[in-house]
Amino acid sequence: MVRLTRDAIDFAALTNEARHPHCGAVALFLGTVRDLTGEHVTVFLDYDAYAPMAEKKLAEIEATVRARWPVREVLMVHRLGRLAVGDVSVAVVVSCPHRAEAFDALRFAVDALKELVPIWKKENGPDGTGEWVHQSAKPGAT
Amino acid sequence: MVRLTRDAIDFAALTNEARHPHCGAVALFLGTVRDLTGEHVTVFLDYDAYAPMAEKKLAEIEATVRARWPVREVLMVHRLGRLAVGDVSVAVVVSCPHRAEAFDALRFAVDALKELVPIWKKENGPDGTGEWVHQSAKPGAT
Amino acid sequence: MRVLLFAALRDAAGPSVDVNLPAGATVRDLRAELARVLPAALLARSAIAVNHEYAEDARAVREGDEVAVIPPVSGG
Amino acid sequence: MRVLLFAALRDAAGPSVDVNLPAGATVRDLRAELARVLPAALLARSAIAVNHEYAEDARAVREGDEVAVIPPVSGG
Repeated sequence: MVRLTRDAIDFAALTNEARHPHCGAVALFLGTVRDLTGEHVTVFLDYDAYAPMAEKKLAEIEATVRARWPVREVLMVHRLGRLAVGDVSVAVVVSCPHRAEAFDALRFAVDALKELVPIWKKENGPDGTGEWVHQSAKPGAT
Repeated sequence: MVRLTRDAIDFAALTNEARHPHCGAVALFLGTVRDLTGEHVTVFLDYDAYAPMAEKKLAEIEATVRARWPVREVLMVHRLGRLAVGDVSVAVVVSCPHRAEAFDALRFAVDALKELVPIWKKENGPDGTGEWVHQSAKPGAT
Repeated sequence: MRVLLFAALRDAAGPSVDVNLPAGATVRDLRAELARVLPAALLARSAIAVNHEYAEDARAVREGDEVAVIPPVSGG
Repeated sequence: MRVLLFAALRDAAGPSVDVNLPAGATVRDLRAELARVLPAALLARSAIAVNHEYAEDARAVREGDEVAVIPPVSGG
């Protein structure tokens, strides 16, 4: 299951949704809004997405995770809109029979999300200025 | 923070406890009781511990994690007593400024817990028989 | 052809730009046209998406395709 | 000296066993004594803990130490 949302992410409900009697391991990653990036102070973030492509890419990542690891559930939810420091911007949870698979699958999913999904954040500082973050390399496989 | 408990583990509260404005990454591992181990059916588990040593080992793992990675929080809670299929037996959560550190620290903590902490589980099957699980290698550094 | 923009490119040039491309044009041709109206440094670090898929420079672009410029992403 | 037992060893021999060790005895000597009363195969795969720390065979064991046999663990 993948989803973009403008509402707060209920990570506990997502985690419970991933639990299953066949699975001994559940692994969750939360991205939360950090107040400091180096010297740079963030007061709030604005997240924007190219929504139809973002949903397609998230679904492709889910499919890849399912093809590579024996996951029961893989749930990826990314929040959009304005977020305050400490808010959860993204939650990814996987459940697997054993822990090594869960760790590997979770890490792959989060790394792929950060690399491939067309979502952008604007860091807004205490002086009223805001800047889109474009630090990563050119997106995609090219 | 490390703890042994006979009560249900509130992983959502633990995860929220780990969140911090300086941290962009929170990673959680849940061990849950599996109904199947190979062909072997489990109905419930009994967990026992050598409690004072288990708490000492958990505290040592927390200290090692803190020494190796820039974690803000590392919380490890293991449940003891009788658990049903699907119950959470262990929760480990870490928070870090960045995700790579959080993944590495979480995995190290969980692996060390499973290797070093004197806790044992007895798998109880549908026929009323129970068997202590002693599959791993000789514990400790020797 | 309308090309969708996001993030800093949207701040610079609006939610989309219109470019004229001849029949048989490729993503490479599209990039050359976009370089006239978008900040070159960020465009060079951006991908082109055609119909919600990252597209290589040699890919053909046709009328009716949904085309977007994808600056370096920063989700998560 | 009282030695604490857990899990399958406890099922086999109770929560503890008493062993007699001479002054200057080591963990190796303790293992030899325990082999008389505990299942040998599981004992061989078990660690010895002295005062809540995994102990090497050469470590001395003294009256007053808290000593335990730690079979392969299965927490988590």
